[in-house]
Amino acid sequence: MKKNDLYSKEEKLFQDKNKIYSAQSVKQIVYSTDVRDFGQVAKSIPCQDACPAKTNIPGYIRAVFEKRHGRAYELNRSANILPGVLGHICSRPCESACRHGEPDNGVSVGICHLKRSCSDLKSGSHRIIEGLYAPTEKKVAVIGSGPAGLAAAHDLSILGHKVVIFEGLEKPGGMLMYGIPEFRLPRDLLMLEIKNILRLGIQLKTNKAIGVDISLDLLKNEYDAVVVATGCVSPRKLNIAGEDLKNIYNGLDFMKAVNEGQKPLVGDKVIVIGAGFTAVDCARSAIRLGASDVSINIRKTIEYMRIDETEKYEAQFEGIKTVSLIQPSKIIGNGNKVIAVEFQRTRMEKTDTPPYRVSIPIENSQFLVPTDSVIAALGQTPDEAVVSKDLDGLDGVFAAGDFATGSSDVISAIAGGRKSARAIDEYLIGEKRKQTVVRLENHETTDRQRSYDFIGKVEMNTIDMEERLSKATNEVETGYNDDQAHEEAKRCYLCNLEYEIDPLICIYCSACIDVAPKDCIKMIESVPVNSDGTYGIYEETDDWNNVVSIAIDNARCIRCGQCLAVCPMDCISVTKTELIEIDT
Amino acid sequence: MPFNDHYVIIGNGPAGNHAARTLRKKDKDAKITIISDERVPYYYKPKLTNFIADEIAKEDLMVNFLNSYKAKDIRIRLGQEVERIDSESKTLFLQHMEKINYSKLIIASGSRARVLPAMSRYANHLKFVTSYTDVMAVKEEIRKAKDFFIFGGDLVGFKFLRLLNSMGKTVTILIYPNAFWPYNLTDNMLAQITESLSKFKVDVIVKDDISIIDDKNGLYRVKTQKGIEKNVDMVFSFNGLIPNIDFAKGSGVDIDHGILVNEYLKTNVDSIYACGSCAQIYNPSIKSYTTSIGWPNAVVQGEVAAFNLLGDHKIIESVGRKYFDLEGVKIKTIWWEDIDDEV
Amino acid sequence: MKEFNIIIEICGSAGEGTISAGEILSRFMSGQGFEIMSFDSYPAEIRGFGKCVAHTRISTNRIYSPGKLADVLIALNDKHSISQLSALKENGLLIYDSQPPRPHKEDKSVVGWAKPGMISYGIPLNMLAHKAAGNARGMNMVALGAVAALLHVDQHGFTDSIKVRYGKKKQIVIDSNVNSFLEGYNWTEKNIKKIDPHSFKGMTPSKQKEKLIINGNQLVAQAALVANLSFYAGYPITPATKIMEILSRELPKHGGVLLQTEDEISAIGAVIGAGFGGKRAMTATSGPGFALMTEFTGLSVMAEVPAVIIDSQRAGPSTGMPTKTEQSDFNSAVSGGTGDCPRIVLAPTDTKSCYEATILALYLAEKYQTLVVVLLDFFLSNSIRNINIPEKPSSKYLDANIAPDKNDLKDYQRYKITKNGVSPRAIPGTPGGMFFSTGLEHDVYGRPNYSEAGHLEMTQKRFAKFNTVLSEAPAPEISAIDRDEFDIGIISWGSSAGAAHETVMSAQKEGINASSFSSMMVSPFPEKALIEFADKCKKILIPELNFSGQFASFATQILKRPVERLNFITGRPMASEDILQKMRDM
Amino acid sequence: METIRSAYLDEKLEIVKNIDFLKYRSADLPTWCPGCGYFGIVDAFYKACRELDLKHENMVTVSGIGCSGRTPIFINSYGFHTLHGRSIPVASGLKLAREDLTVFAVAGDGDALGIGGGHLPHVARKNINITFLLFDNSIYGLTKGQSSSTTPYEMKTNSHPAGNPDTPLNPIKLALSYGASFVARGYAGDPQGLKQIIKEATLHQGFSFIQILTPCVTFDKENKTWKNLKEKVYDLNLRKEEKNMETAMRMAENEPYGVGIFFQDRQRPHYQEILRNLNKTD
Repeated sequence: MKKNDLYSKEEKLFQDKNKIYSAQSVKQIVYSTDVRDFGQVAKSIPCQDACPAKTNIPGYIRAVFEKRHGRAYELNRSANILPGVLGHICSRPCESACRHGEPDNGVSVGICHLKRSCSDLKSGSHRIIEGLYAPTEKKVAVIGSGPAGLAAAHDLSILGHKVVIFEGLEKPGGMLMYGIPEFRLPRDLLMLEIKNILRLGIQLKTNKAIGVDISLDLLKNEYDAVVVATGCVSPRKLNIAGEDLKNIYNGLDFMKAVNEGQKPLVGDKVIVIGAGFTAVDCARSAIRLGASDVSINIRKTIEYMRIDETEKYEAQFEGIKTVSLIQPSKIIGNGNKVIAVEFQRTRMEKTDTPPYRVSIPIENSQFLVPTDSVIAALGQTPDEAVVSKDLDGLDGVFAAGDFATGSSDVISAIAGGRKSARAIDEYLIGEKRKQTVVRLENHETTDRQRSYDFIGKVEMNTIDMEERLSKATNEVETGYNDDQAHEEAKRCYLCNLEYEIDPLICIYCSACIDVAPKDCIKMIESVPVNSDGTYGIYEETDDWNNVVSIAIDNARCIRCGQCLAVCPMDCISVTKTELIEIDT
Repeated sequence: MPFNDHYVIIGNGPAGNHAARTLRKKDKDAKITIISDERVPYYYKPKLTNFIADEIAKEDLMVNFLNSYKAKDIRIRLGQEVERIDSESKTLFLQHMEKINYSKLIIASGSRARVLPAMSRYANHLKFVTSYTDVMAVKEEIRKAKDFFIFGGDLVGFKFLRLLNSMGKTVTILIYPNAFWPYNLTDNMLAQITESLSKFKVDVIVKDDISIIDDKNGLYRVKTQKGIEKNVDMVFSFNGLIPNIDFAKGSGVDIDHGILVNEYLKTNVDSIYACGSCAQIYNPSIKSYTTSIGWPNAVVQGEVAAFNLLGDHKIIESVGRKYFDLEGVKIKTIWWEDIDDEV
Repeated sequence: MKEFNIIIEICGSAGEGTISAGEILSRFMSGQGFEIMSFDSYPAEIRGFGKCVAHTRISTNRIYSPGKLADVLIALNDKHSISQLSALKENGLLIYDSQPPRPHKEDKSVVGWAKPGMISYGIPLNMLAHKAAGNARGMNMVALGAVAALLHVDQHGFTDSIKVRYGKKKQIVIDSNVNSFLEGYNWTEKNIKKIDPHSFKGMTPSKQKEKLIINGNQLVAQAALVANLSFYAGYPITPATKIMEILSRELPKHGGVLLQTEDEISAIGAVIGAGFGGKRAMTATSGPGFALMTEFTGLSVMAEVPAVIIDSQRAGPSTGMPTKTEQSDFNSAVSGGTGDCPRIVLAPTDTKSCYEATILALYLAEKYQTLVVVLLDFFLSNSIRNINIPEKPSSKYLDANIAPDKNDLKDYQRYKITKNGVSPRAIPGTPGGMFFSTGLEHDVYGRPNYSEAGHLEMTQKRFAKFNTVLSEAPAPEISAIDRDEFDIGIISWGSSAGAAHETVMSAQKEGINASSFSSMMVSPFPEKALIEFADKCKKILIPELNFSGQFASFATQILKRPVERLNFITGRPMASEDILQKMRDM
Repeated sequence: METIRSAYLDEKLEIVKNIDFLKYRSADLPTWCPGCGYFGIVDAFYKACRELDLKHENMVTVSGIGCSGRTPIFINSYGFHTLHGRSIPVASGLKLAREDLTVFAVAGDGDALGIGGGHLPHVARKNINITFLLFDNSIYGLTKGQSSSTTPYEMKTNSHPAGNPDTPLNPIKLALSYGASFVARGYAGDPQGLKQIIKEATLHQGFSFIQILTPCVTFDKENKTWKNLKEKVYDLNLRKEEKNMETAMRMAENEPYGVGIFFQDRQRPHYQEILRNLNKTD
């Protein structure tokens, strides 16, 4: 732009102003596709950005705060169809991203606990909202009723397609039903949310294993499209001598057995191998099966365990030990029964390719650890016996969830299911029917009080050791009550409110900086725009003749609204920004 | 202005100080800074119990070093906590929101009292004897108090127990087999210890665990799972030490229980070294990562870290004692092996 | 009872409540029965980025000077406190904000500069203030709370004195201040493990009879009121403004009139007008204002109209450093202006004598029908002391005008030649007392007259007043008067005198046999007494807060012998440590 | 589908940069209280300078004592921080000696109408060609809140706790009756409008007087607060032909919060011209 143009533009901005020029950068509700808006949403709402399903977290937490739990539940459900379930067992990438957890900001908001509380606390008369499309007369087969399958099935039938789910096992839910222990996820809740999906007219056929009870080609012919969402079911093997002795389980089978109500024989001393949720679930289940000395053994350091702090603490509390930097090299048996594991020490090394840090075994560092049983929870890979996971979808067969991406977590699987549902719909209809945009709305109040920032995290209520052991299925966490949820909801920074100072009205009086609670308002020279539309680090300055603007850093702002209150020029605007999906 | 190296040392104990000294010896014009979260200069931790007993004065506790910081032109920052490390930009973020740039970093932050998970919820009722500040906080109280309860019982723990006994206090101790972690006491060891303690006026509890501690206006009611109940004035915890390294998390430095370093005390990040009881050192001879405690070890490691930081390739060797005498039970621990407990 | 002496400094940027925090601290400590002296230095910028220090000395014994190095430094603002660290003792306590809202660049935080030996306690001042009141304004109170907890000070007494301080404000203001204090107190008690010896525990000095917590300005105003001041005119100027502010509240209650004028010329003019009307009148100002008044001062002397000017000195010349203390108006006060212009100059030596000086000034001005200048300085004006409630002046001081009697009025000569130079003065309204007064040289009736003899006679008359004035002044203060020989004699004036007297005592401890001399009346000066004193001293030292040694030069003329000079223009009050150091070197 | 944002942050910064007024600022951050109205005034001042394209080396800002006295420190040009109330004499002398310079005199209400009140009539009647900015917050700020010459009657201040006994001066009326050839009122909260006025004033040949309504956020909590000013201040919207003495006087009397140019006499020669005419030797 030429200098003069800009100059005249500046003039224009003030000509079209009525006596007091409004700083509101948005005059009414608008839907933006500008990369900078997406950028800002991504950067200044880190929780939502971290969520694979892009759940509108500030939105539903606000609803919980207003005690509109039903509304909160629906906001969740619009992004993931199993809010209650995820409220119990989500891996919570959002919480590690939460800005309340940043240095000096205290601890992350209990996002997942709040998710749970909106399903716990919603009124009995709560009704589910579905925006149903007209029937399309298209038929889709979904193979697998795990999170990915369910998500795909749900969205497809919303979009008007006829959906049938084929489940190989006796009950639906996949990993949720067979992988996760009941003391973390009550089954009635799981079934309730599954039924909420099936009621859309989705047909569920259980005990129909693909390739065993029914062939893929048959489905290809009968249906306009087929979704393969069989997840990851073939366990990784230890690939060491003695692996096939007795009392050596793989994590998945072990959990399956436990969840089917069997009591696999573990003995007194149990060695669990693996660093993920499954490993911890196995270990904690083993404790409940009467084992007294349970250890989780990992190749890398504790840092690299793929579980969150709560799980770590609960495991610790239940007396489970973690041994790091070792890997099994051999399993020693007496006859056909395992009596010890030979471990080998490892050390960390760097690689140039991801994951950059790996553990490599140290020669001649073997040593023996006696044990009564071994559980190998090394994760699983897709079972490609029937169909290979690299599908292009051209012949109407699509891969979804873990089956496509490899073993991940539940929320990713659900997001994956949704994604493929969109793809399938486009394939069937021949056009995009939905589009993600940023909804911008003027927001008068700031919705927060400064005092909220000093509320400590509301701890989840749990049951004590005796109760845990008395009945293996007793749920450990018992959820928030109404007031606890309300209190915890207060802590959310509502990062979806975007604060902006209009430098064209600002008189640089720095009243806002004076009241700023944190390093959130700065005198800046320039602001770089990254390719993804986010604003880079503001270039600050203390030289009066370089201060181009006083700017609010939305990635530091805690929405206390004090700047708003003191600004003499009313040049600070608050805009509510939400990612939403609309029809194209 | 000519660029000078800035060597920063986190920790003001034996390791840190000897590292700093060595660096200064080798490099006359580098900028050297020691950062310590303690508010007092370099002192002898091992003598803290004697200090409580008033066997020695505050002056005797101090390693006479104060002026030598100035003499050696070593900048010392006391009472300042490192919050995190950004190894990319070589920046330290201090708790009071100051940023410090370093060219080379030595972590010698030592260790702090370990609190067992089962007791973590009562942490604010527990007293410790791990730092000068702790001691100053309890010294007077101990003098006044009569009844004591001790959980665990590591080296310092038993030393403290004997002290209390000599002061004529009544003491109850609940011994955790893993208190002397990472070593796990066997049953007959426990028996021996109980035996040797019998010569003192002390109730010994074994094979039991804490159930509850509650605070009734300064008086504590301690209850064990087997139902033993005591009303005491002070509750102490002696369950060994754990490396003091929370600030290093997420810095890109490999951390397990302690900070992982190779036999040259170098971490996986160039320009960052670690030594003393906060480090988990690779020992080629036993092909394992091990942690060492004890003053002499710290001193040697501090010096070695400094030498290697300046480009040398010294391999660390322990100067640990052949064994520790735990109430007559001899425990061989030149090196700690199989760190098998959760930090 | 144990001897106890602690100096607490609060350092912030102006507007952070640094000063009021210091005020509350001293108010409370005085209530506890301690001797206190507190002194603030603040910048001309009311807010913004100016440095600002509240310095409070608390002791169980008499305090002569504010003292130099602090035991405790409360850093409300890192930038300024870094430079203030040099005023903290080597083993002093540093209390700093451990969780400021904005990050520091390297070496920009005060704790980073704390020397080993200093003990630094980090308190999240800003955060706690926000917690207590939703904004950072309460930081000062949080800090006080922290100190109270650290030094084991009774928190309830403290909160009471906070309530007193903000008593007139809205309840919310009081609450947020009290809450901030408690936040700081509780947080510190809970989180800080104390390792320093400083403690007020068991430090309960014998409760003296009720004390007055007051600074020089307030005392001047109070004195003026008890001395029947009935007219005040003034113009705002640091550091004298406070006097006007107090009188504007109090004077009307005493039936007096306060006039805020458009400038200092008009102020002194109005004062002389009121004086002409027979009323006691005064004005207060500082260097630049005093310069504007110069022409009128001549009129006061020439026309023999009573006038009192309080000049609270600040660093000059010109606008200079309005918030820094200095003793550099000596020359212009004693001999400024035009012509042979004798005027009385009083220089109070401590807070309490500001009271006496003011009463004396109004009395002398009226009795001797001339100009009296009272030299305060920024330090005397603003430093707060707790003193015994001063007693009312005897009636002699309240009405001193020599009115003409019947004989005089037969043929009234307003400027009649008398032995002491004072002629009976008729107040307008006195029948038969009509006269004409002028700034021109005049005869006994006041009629203009330029004759050689006349000018000489009248000039002598005006100077004659000096001969008797001296007898009205309080005797010079001389320490260790009993002995009759000294190695070093310190001659001091004004606010430096306190430090001088303190030095004499500490000097004795070091085996230096010294004494000190100071006189409240500096013009005319008690020359005889000075010479007597000087004769007892081997060496003479004259410390003062100006560059050129204005008083030293003045004294040398009297003593006719060389003297050692000690001059500071740091903007800080005189410190006995510095004088003592100089004495060691002598 | 497009957003109705006036502009995105980065665009706005570009615009501000390109207005290119920052060069008229000095490097020092102003030390006024956060929220002070003076920020609005200097903002307008900088932008006016920019639009007039004044040469830094050819402009001088002369100030007296008080918060306003610090103004020259924050302007990238010559500046003179003189004595209390004396900015006008110094500025006058400067302008008469150096006609080529653009001379601004700034002063607060106490500065200009109190201690310096004696100078205003004469600079006005002489019509010396300087631009005079009166920062009128109706209080003494630097000495901490005493009554000034424009403090409202009965308002409580530190020097008049019982209420101000003096009737405030009306700066506009004064300037008019003193015979100033350019009289205007601006508002710190409307930098755009103020900028226009300052431009006009600077271009005006003769003594131009601008009273600027501005709050003292620290010592005035009841009179000229941002809140009050925001409510009360409005634009006079005077048409050219209305700019005669009668209307001006009437408005000066009745519209204390109207902003705009009250009066301007373009015909009247300024002091130097007068001198030149009188001393013409033909």
